[in-house]
Amino acid sequence: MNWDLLFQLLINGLIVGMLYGVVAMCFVLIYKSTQVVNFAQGEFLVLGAWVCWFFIMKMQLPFVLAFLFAMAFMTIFGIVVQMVVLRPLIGEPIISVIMVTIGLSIFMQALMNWIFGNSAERFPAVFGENTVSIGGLQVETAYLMSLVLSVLVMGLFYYFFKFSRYGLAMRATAYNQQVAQSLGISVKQVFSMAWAISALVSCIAGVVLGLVNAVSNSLAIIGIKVFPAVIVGGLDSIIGAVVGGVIIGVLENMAEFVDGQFLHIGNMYTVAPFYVLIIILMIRPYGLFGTKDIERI
Amino acid sequence: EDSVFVGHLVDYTGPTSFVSKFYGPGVRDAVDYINSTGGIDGTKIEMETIDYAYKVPEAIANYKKWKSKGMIALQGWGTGDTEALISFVAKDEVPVWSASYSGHLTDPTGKNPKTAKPAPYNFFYGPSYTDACRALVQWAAGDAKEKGIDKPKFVHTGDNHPYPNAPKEGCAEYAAELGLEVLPPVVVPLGPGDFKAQCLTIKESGANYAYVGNLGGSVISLLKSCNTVGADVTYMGNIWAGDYLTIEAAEAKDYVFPTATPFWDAYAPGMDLVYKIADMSGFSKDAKPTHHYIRGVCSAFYMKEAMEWAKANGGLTGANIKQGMYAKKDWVPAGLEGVCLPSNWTADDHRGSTVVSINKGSFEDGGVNIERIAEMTLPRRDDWVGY
Amino acid sequence: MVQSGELLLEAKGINLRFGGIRALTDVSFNVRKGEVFSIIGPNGAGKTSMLNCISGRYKPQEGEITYKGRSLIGRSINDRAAIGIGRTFQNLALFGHMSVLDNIMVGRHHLLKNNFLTGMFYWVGGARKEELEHRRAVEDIIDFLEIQHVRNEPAGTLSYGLRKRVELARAIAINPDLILLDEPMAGMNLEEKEDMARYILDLNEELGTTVVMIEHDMGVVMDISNRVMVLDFGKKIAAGLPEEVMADEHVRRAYLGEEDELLHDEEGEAAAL
Amino acid sequence: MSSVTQLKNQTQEDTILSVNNIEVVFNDVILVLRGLNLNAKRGQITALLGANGAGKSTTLKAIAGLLGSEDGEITRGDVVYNGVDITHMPPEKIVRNGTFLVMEGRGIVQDMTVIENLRLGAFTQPQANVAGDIEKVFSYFPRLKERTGLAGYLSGGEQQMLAIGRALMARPKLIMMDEPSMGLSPLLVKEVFGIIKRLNRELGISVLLVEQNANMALQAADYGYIMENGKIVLDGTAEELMNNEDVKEFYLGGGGQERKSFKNIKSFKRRKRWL
Amino acid sequence: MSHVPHPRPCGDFRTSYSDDTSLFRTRFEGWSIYAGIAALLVAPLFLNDYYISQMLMIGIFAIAALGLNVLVGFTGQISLGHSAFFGFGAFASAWINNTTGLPVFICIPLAGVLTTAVGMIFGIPAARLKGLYLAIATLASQFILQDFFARADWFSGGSSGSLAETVNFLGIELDTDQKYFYLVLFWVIVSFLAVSNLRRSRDGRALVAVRDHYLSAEIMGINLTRYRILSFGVSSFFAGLGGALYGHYLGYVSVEGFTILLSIQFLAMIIIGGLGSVTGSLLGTIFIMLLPQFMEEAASAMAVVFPAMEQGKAYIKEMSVGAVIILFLIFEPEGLIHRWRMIRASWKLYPFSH
Ligand SMILES: Nc1ncnc2c1ncn2[C@@H]1O[C@H](COP(=O)(O)OP(=O)(O)OP(=O)(O)O)[C@@H](O)[C@H]1O
Ligand SMILES: Nc1ncnc2c1ncn2[C@@H]1O[C@H](COP(=O)(O)OP(=O)(O)OP(=O)(O)O)[C@@H](O)[C@H]1O
Ligand SMILES: [Mg+2]
Ligand SMILES: [Mg+2]
Repeated sequence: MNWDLLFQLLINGLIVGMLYGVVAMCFVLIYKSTQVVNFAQGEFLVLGAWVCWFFIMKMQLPFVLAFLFAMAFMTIFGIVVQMVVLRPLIGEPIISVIMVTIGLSIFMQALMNWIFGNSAERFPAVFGENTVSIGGLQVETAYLMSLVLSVLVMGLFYYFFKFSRYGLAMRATAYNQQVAQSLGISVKQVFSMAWAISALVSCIAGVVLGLVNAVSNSLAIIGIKVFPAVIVGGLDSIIGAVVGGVIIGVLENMAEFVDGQFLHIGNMYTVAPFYVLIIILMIRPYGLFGTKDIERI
Repeated sequence: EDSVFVGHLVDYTGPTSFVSKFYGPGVRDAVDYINSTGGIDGTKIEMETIDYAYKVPEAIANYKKWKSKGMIALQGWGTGDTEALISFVAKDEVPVWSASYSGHLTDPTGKNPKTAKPAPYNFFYGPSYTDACRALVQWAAGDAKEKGIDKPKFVHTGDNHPYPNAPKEGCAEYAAELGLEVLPPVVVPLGPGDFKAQCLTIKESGANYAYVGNLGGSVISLLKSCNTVGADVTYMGNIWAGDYLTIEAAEAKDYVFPTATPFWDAYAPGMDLVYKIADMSGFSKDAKPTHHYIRGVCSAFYMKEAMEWAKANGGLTGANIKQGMYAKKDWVPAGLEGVCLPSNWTADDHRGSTVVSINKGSFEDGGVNIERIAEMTLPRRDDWVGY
Repeated sequence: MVQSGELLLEAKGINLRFGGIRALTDVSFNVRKGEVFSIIGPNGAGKTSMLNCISGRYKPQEGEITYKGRSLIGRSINDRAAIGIGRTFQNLALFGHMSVLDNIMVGRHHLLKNNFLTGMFYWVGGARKEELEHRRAVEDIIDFLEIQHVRNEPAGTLSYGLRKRVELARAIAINPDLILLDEPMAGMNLEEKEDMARYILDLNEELGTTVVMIEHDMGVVMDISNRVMVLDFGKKIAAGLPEEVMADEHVRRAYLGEEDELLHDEEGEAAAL
Repeated sequence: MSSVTQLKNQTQEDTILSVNNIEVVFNDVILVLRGLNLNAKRGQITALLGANGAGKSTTLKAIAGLLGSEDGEITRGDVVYNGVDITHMPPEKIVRNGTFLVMEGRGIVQDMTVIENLRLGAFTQPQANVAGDIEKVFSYFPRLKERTGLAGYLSGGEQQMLAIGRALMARPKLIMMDEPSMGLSPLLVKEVFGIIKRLNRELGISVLLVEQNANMALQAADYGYIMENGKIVLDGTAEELMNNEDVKEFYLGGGGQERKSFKNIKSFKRRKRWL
Repeated sequence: MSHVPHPRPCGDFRTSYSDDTSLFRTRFEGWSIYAGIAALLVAPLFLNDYYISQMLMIGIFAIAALGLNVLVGFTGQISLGHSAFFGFGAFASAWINNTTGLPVFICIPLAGVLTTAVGMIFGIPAARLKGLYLAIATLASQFILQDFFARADWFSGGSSGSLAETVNFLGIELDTDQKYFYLVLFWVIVSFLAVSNLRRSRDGRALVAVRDHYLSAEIMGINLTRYRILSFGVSSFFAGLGGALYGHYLGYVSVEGFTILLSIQFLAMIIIGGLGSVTGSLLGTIFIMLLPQFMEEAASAMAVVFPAMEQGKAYIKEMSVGAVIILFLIFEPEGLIHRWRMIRASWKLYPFSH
C-alpha cells in the first residue's frame, strides 16, 4: 500500500473537488431560484475564461483588472441572456426552459468557436509561483485562489439566502411563480439576479479552469461533470454543492488509486463516482443536504 | 462529363474541431487548386464540405444525400463516422480517404484473423495509429539505451474509446518485443479536466515513456497536470495530439510526436505547391497552419491522381478509383515531392506508408521549438496488416 | 338507524407524532357498516391525520386499525383500493393534466385486468372490451354527479368546487365499501352543498357505502351523519349521536365558539356555518 | 333583475377598484369572463358570490394580474385601481400599489417555515415593520406561533390562517380574499370575519371578498355582487341581497320558511338560474 | 406547467364509447393517417436514396424518442441516459445474432426485450428518487453503460465495436435502404400503435397518474415502485428496438455513437415535439433530425448571396440550430403538438367555443 500516493491523491481530490463545488454552486443558485437546470453552465465557464483571457492577451491588462472586467462582463452577460432568452419563458413548463438552456449551449459553443477559435489558448502566468506544495503535492496556485474566492462567495450566499428578503424571494419563485407574483415579487428581477450571480461565479470558476487547463471550448464538459456533485450535495443546498464537489473530487482520486494500484480495470476514475452516486442517492434520496419534498396530502 | 461529385466531412464545431479545422481546409483548398488547374484532366471535382460536428447520424444523413447526388468518392473525417460508413462505402463502392488512421482500416480483405471487418474502400494517407505508435516505441527503445535506462517502462494513456484504443494492443506487443516493460494502461478521459490523479499514477508507476492517445483539450490538461505533479516521463503523442498549438497551450517540455509531412515552415521541394494552395484561399494569412493541413493536401492529391488513373482506365467510378490507388509504386503526387511520403497501396494491404518522422517540441521563452529527431521505417510485417 | 350493524373499521389507541407534535393521542373509535360517520374538530386537531392513518399515508407509532376484521397497519398503501377503501382529499389531489374522464378511470385501476402488454395490443387481448365496460360504469358515475359538461376537460383547469366533485367521482369509481371524505363541501355554496349532501346520502343509502367524513359545516354534519366524533388537539373529546355531541359543553366551547351566542341563535348559526 | 345595476350616485373617489366590462380568455380559446363589471368602494367590504365555476377566482386573479402563468389574458375591458389603469400592469406593481390577493388554495410556500412565509408577505414593506407585524399576526392566530416546522406540514386550516396572516403583512389598501373561510372551523370562521371587519373598520382597508359562506359574507359586507357564468347577474347592498328571495333560497338557505334539512333534500331540486 | 386543453370539434358527434376512445379524434384524421401509411408504403418506389434514408433514420430515432416520451412524458421521469439504452439495443441485437445465430429479424425485438431488463435494473433508483435527482441518477446509467460497452469485449467487441449483420427476412436480404425501409416502417407503426393504445388503457393511465400526483395515485391503488420501474422498462424496450434497427442498418456498432449528447438530443426531440404526445414524438424527431440539414442548406444559400459568410458558415449553421431551438421554445414552449392542436382548435372553434 502506497500511503504517500494515497495521501497526495486525497489532497488532490479535496482541492479539485472544491472547484467542482464552485461550479456546482452556480447550478444550485439557478436551480434554487428558478428550478431550472442550466445545461449551458459549461459554456458560461468557458466564456468567462475566454473574456478574461481576451483582456489579458489582447488588451494587455494586468490579471487582476482583467479578472474584474471579466466578472463585470459576465454579470451583464447573465442578465442579458436572461432577458432575451429566459424571460419570455417565465411561467412556462420548466422542462421547456431546461431545453432552452440546451439550445443556448449549442449557440454559445458555436459562437465561441467562431470568435475565439477552436484551439486551446495558454493563459499567461499570473502568479509569481505557478504551483505551491501542499502536503508534498504540487498544486496549481490558481486552485488556492478559487478556494479563497469560493469560501468568500459561499459566505455571501449563505447570508443572502438566510437573511436577505431576496433570498426568500428566490425560493418563493422557485416554489411557484404565480404565488411569488401574488406576493409582489418580480419574477423577472429574481431571474435576472439569479443568472447574474451565477454567471459571475461561473466566471471565477472558469478563469481558474483556464489557468489550470488552458482555455478551450471543450472545457465546457465540466458543466456536465459536476452534475453528480450537485446531486450528492442536494440540489438546493449551497453548502451541499461544495461538499458534493469535494466528495466527487475525492472519489475520483480514490478510484484512480484503487484502479491504478490494484485493479487495473481502467476508467474507474470516470465511472466510480457514478456508482457511488447511486448508492448515496439510494440511502439519501435528496442528497446529503437537499430539502425533502413535502409529501403531504 | 465535366464534373464529378465528392463529399467532404469536417468537424469545425464539434469535439474534434481542434484539428479538423486544419485538416479540412487542407483538403478543401487542394481540391479548389486542382479545379483551378484543370481538374481531373478536364473534369472538375465538385466537392461539398459539410460540418457534421462529429455527430454520426448527421454524417450518415449527408452520406446518403451525397450518394443520391452521385458521389464517387468521399473525403471523410473521424473514427466515428468512418467506422459507421465502412459497410455503406463498400456496398456502394465509394472510396473514402479518412482522417481516421485506425489500423484495422488497412486490411481490405480481412486476411488478418484479428480484423473484425474488412474495409476494402477505406484509405488514408500516412501511418496508421498503430504504426505511428510502434515507431514511437522503437524510438523510445533507442532513446532509453542512449540514456542508459536499463529496463524502460512504457504506458499507454487515453480514454477507453476506439480512437485512443486503436493502437493500444498492437503497440504494446511491439514495445514488449523491443524489451520495454509494458505497464497497465492509464485511462484518461477524452475531455479536458484536472488529471493530476492520473499523473500521480503514472509518476508512481515509474513509467519512462507514456503514449498519449487522446487529442486536443484532454492532451493539454494531461501535459499540464503532469508537469505540475512533476513526473519524469517522456510523453509521446499520437499524430493528432502533436502540433505547435498543443505544445504552446500546454506549455509542454520535450514532447515527442510523430508526423507524416514536413512542418509548415520546413523546406521541401513540394512545399511551394502547398504554399500556393494555401495562398489561393488565404488560409495561411492569419495564422500558421499546423502539419495537419498538409496531410489534408496529400489526401486530396492521392485522390486526384487515383481519379486520373481511373479516368484513363475505364472511367470515373468508385471501383476504378480504388484500382487507381493500387496503380503506382512508391507513389508521390506530382509536385508534392518531399511533402507526401512515397506510398504503396495494394489490393490486400492498405498501409500507404510505414515511415514515421519523430519530433520533439518544447515551449520555451514564450515560443515553441520543434525539432525533428528521428525517422523510423517500420517493416511491413504481414501480421501487422489491419492491426 | 344503523345503530347495531357489524363493525367495518375499528381504530384502537392510535398515537401519531411528528417530532414533538402529537397529532393524535390515544384515539379509538369504530365505524359500523353502512353508517355515515363524521369527524369534526378545530383546525389542526388531527382529523386529516386520522384519515391518513387509515389510508396508510401515515404510520401511527402506536395503535391498531382493523378493517373488515383484518389489520391495516403494515399493508401497503396501494392495497387500500383493492380492499375497498376510497378517499378524497382536503387539498385537492387530482391528476391535473388528465381529463376528468381519465381521472375517474384511474379509480377503476384495481378493477381492471389489462396490463402493459395487453394494453398495447388493445384489440386482441380483450383490453378494449374491458375498458369499454368500465367506461360505462364511469359514465354512470359522471351522470350521477352531474359533471357531464366537463367530462373531457383537463382536471387542472376546473374550478375548485368542480374539482371536489371530480374527486368524489374518482373515489366512487373505486367501488369502495368505505369512503373517506375530507371536507367534501369546502368551497361550496349552499346549493352545491345540498347537491353534495344528496350524492353522499345516495351513495350511502343506495350503494350501501360506509362514509367517514370530515366536515366543518355543522348543518351538514348534524343532518346527515349517524354518529360524530370530535377531536381536539389530537384527542378524542366526544363521540356519539350528533345531538349528543352538540350538547357537549366542551365541544361547544372548543369548536363552535361562545355558548350564549349559539343558544341564542342556534338555528341560524347552524345553517350558516 | 337580469340587468346589471349601475352604480348610483357614486363619485369616482369613492371607488377604489372598478372592473369594467372585462373579458378573460384562457389558452386563446376558452372564454371565462364575459363582460364583467364590478366596483369596490373605498373603505367598504364588497362581497362577490357565485356558484362553482362562475369565474370568481378568475376575476380576482385578473385584477391581481396573475393570469399570465395560467395562459390566460384579459382581452377586453379594463381594471382601474385608484384611478390608475392596472389592466396589464405586472403583478408585482399591482401589489406595490396596495392590492393584495389571498389566493384560493392558499398558495403558501410549503417548503418554508411559518415565519419565513410571513416575512415573504412583507416583501414589499420596509423591513423595520416586519417584526412587529409578525407579532400582530400571531396575536390574531396564536396557533401559528407554535408551529415551527415547514408550512407544508400545517393542517389545512392552519395553512389558511397563514395565508390570511401573510396578506396582513403586506399592509394592503385593498385586500382580496378568495374564500377565506374555506376549511376553517366554525369558531375560526367567526374569528376570521371578525378580523376582516376589524381591518376594515380600524385600518380602513377595503376588502373584496369571494365567499361561499354567503350568510357570513353578506353579514360582514356593505355591498354584494352575484355572478354566474362569467357575468354579474345581480348586485345590491348587502341588505338588499339578504332580503332577495332567490338569494335567500340558493345562498342563504331557507327563505323565510324553516330551514330545510340536508337529509330531506334528496333528489328534488329546483334549479334557478338568472341567465 | 399550464394545462393544455384538448379542444375537440364543436359538438360531439360520437355516439358510442368506443368512438370516444378511438385513436383518432375525427374520421378525417383516421383517413389521413391511413393515406399517409399508404403513401409511405409506395414511397421507396418513387423517392431516391437520400429521402428514403432520411425517413428511415427518422423512423429509427422516432421509435427511441417515443420510448423516452413514455418515461418522461407519461411518467414524468426525466432521463439523461436514453442513448445508452439505444446503444445497448444495438449491441445486444448484434450480440444475440453473432452468438446464437438466430435470424436478425428476431434478434431485433429480442434486443428490445433484453434492453427492457437492463432498463428496469437501472430504473430501480426510480423507486426512491424523484425529479432531477432521478434525472441525474440516469446520467449514471449513461456513463456506466458506456463504460461497459467500451470494456465488455465479449458483448460489444469492446472499444473496437461489433458487426451487425444485415437483416434477412424469409430469404430476402434487406440490404438496400429501400428494403430496410419497410422493416423500419413496420416497427414504427407497431410501436406508435402500441404506445397510443397504452395511453388509453389501464397502465398508461396509471403512468400519467403517477406523474401528475403520485401520492393520490398510490391511494387509488397504483403501485408506485412497480409503475416507475416498469416505465423504465417500456421506455428501454423502444430504445433497444430503435437501437437494434440502427445497428443493423449501419452494419457496425461502435461505442462512440451513444454519448450523453445523443441522450440530450432524444430529450430535445420529445420536448420540442410535445411531452406525453405520441404524435409529438414523431414531429420532434423530424424537427431535430432535419434542422441541421436545413440549416446547412440555408447557410449555404446565404453564403452564395454573401460570400463573406462562407468562412463562418459552419458556425452560423450551428448557431442557427441553437437559435432555432431557443426561438421555437419561446414561441411554442409546449411543443409542436400543442401548436398543432391550437391551430386545429382555432379552425373549428374560432372565435370562442364555450
Ligand atoms: N387555467 C385555466 N384554463 C382553462 N380554464 C380555466 C382555467 N382556470 C379556470 N378555468 C375555467 O374558468 C371557469 C371559472 O373558474 P373559477 O376558478 O374562476 O371559478 P370559481 O367561480 O372560482 O369557482 P369555485 O367556487 O369552484 O372556486 C371554470 O369553468 C374553469 O374551468
Ligand atoms: N407530515 C406532518 N409533519 C409534521 N406535522 C404534521 C404533519 N401532518 C400533520 N401535522 C400536524 O399535525 C396536526 C394535525 O394536522 P391535521 O392535518 O390532521 O389537522 P386537521 O384536523 O385535518 O385540521 P384542518 O381542519 O385544519 O384540516 C397539525 O398541527 C399539523 O401541523
Ligand atoms: Mg384537515
Ligand atoms: Mg374559486
